[in-house]
Amino acid sequence: MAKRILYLLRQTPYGSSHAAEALESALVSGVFDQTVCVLFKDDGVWQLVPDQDGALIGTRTVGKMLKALPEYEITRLFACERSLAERNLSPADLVVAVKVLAPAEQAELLADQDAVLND
Amino acid sequence: MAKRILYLLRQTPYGSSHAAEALESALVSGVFDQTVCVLFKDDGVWQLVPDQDGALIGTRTVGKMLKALPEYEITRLFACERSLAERNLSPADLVVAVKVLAPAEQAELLADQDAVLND
Amino acid sequence: MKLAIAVHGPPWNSESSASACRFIHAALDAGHDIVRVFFYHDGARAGDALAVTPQDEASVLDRWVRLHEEHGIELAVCIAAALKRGILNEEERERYGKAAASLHPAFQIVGLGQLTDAMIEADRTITFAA
Amino acid sequence: MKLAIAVHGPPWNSESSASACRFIHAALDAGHDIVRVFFYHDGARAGDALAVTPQDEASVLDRWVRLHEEHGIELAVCIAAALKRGILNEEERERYGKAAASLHPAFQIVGLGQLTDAMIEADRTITFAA
Amino acid sequence: MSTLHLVNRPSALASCLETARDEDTILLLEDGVYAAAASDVDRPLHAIDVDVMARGLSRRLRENVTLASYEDFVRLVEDHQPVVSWR
Amino acid sequence: MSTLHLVNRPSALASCLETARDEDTILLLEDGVYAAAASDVDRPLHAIDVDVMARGLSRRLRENVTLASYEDFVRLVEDHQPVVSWR
Repeated sequence: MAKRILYLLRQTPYGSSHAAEALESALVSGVFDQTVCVLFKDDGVWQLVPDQDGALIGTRTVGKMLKALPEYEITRLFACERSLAERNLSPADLVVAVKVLAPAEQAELLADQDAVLND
Repeated sequence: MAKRILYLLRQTPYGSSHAAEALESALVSGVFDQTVCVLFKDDGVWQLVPDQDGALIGTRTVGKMLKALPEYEITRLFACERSLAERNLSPADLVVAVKVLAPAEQAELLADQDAVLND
Repeated sequence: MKLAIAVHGPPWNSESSASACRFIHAALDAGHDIVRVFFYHDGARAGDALAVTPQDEASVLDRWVRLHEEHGIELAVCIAAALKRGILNEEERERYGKAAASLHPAFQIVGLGQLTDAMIEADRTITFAA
Repeated sequence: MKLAIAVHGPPWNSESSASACRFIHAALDAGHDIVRVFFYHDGARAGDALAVTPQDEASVLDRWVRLHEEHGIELAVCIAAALKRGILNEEERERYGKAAASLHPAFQIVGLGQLTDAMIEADRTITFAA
Repeated sequence: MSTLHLVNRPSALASCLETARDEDTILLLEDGVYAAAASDVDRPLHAIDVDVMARGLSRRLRENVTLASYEDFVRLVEDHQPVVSWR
Repeated sequence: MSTLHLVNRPSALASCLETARDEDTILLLEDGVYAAAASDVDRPLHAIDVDVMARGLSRRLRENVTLASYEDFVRLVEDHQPVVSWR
């Protein structure tokens, strides 16, 4: 029976390698046919900004990695309403489609999981 | 002619090794007879709390290291008024005597330095 | 309970390794089983045999090694995180033509799937963040 | 101007090494001199010869080595910060009875006084924080 | 079962509080215990004893904070699912 | 000479702003550039160009932000003393 695993991504994409490494773990969990979803919250929503280009600073482009999620059957992507608003990010203008959740809805989403991993 | 060097300490004492390692650098600068002063600001003021005991978590006691500063002729110790107040820390109840500075005074202190190092 | 443990912080510059050790001892005392300890991100550095612990500090490496030797706890370091951070076993040393290997024998280098696998098998997954 | 550079962040998990390299290139182009690059805290890991850079990422180690070889830039790693993080030259390897040395030859292990010394000699000190 | 939230930095507490249901439990560990001495939070908080004592915070804890040993930590893990880490 | 403040994380900007005199200069680099797209600060800020572009923030900068190359960074160091890093 597939486990419900949520990746809680709260780190900026380029300040450290945590964001990219957590995404790799999410992709692997997808390959293992688990019920995987991702919640972008706080600085993690910066990962969703379009037009990223990691090559300019010698690293991978995290935005591109996000586009691989659907190929690994990871289609349940969520973003924190408050975090997006604070950063003037509009849900319509992100690299991948996300369902915007208010914090209370996020609490219920977390409670449904068997395991939660963070970056 | 001795250089004016200020150590700007803003990190908690036990979350990482940065606080202890920056203090070691300050002590060495004192040995080199430079005009050294230290400004504790933001989470760095937690280094000034009495009754610390690093052994309980397998590390050095940063509070004790601070007591060594005067022995290395580092006696100009400052702390940020706002940072202390935010954390309910009273200047009278700290491991070492510090001169409390408002942010504007801190700006002048910084401007007087030849070099500023941080933890 | 079967517990999966993830360690994300490096041994000298965060407390996640030390906290994870304390938790594991308490969990074993309470009769629980550890499926695997998975070291990811900077946590991979926990397996560094070359680190020298200052005398006035407790060696986290020793604690991990004792947990492995006395309780058979599996200490799994993620290969992607390890290579980037200079944590190599003999096999990877050869593959990348490096001068030396740095992994302590109590640890093993594994693929990322071992984390997911541990989460599948365990009743709880606890992450000691960086 | 004579510049003293301090690098506090590790090469793979923060940008301080990459930023410091960019700054040094621009400073050399503008005719300035680098007194010394001092690697402290996790910055000490910049001297790790064992780190394997993923193909889709630029190797910061190569950039440091080129700066040293082409411009004679002194790459000084603080001994206290290095030992704790598994960065050893042959001498320290022997002293602590470790199986291997990990320091890249373009780097040298020095005492903390070399940072103060660099600050004394330089007109400016710039820290690339963790 | 309710969720167990682990917080290991004071700066992570706000985001955790925003996402913790009333029936969830919050445990402060490592640097997270500084939040037990600084922020005025109107819900109960647990804080790891050795982390509090090592930092000299024993006499500085807010009333809504109760000390927890690692044995307590294990029991909390038994009674909650999932365990979420905030940093 | 006025002080040059380097900020490499958005969370460090507030403390830097509190301590920067009007004549000082603030340069955002690495993750610090996120503050150039999020916070509304009423003083001029400089932000390193490659860090802004790598993060896809070129069209999101506040009006009071000017892009700086590493050559500009070196010139700022020539004209300021000391250089203070905030993280």
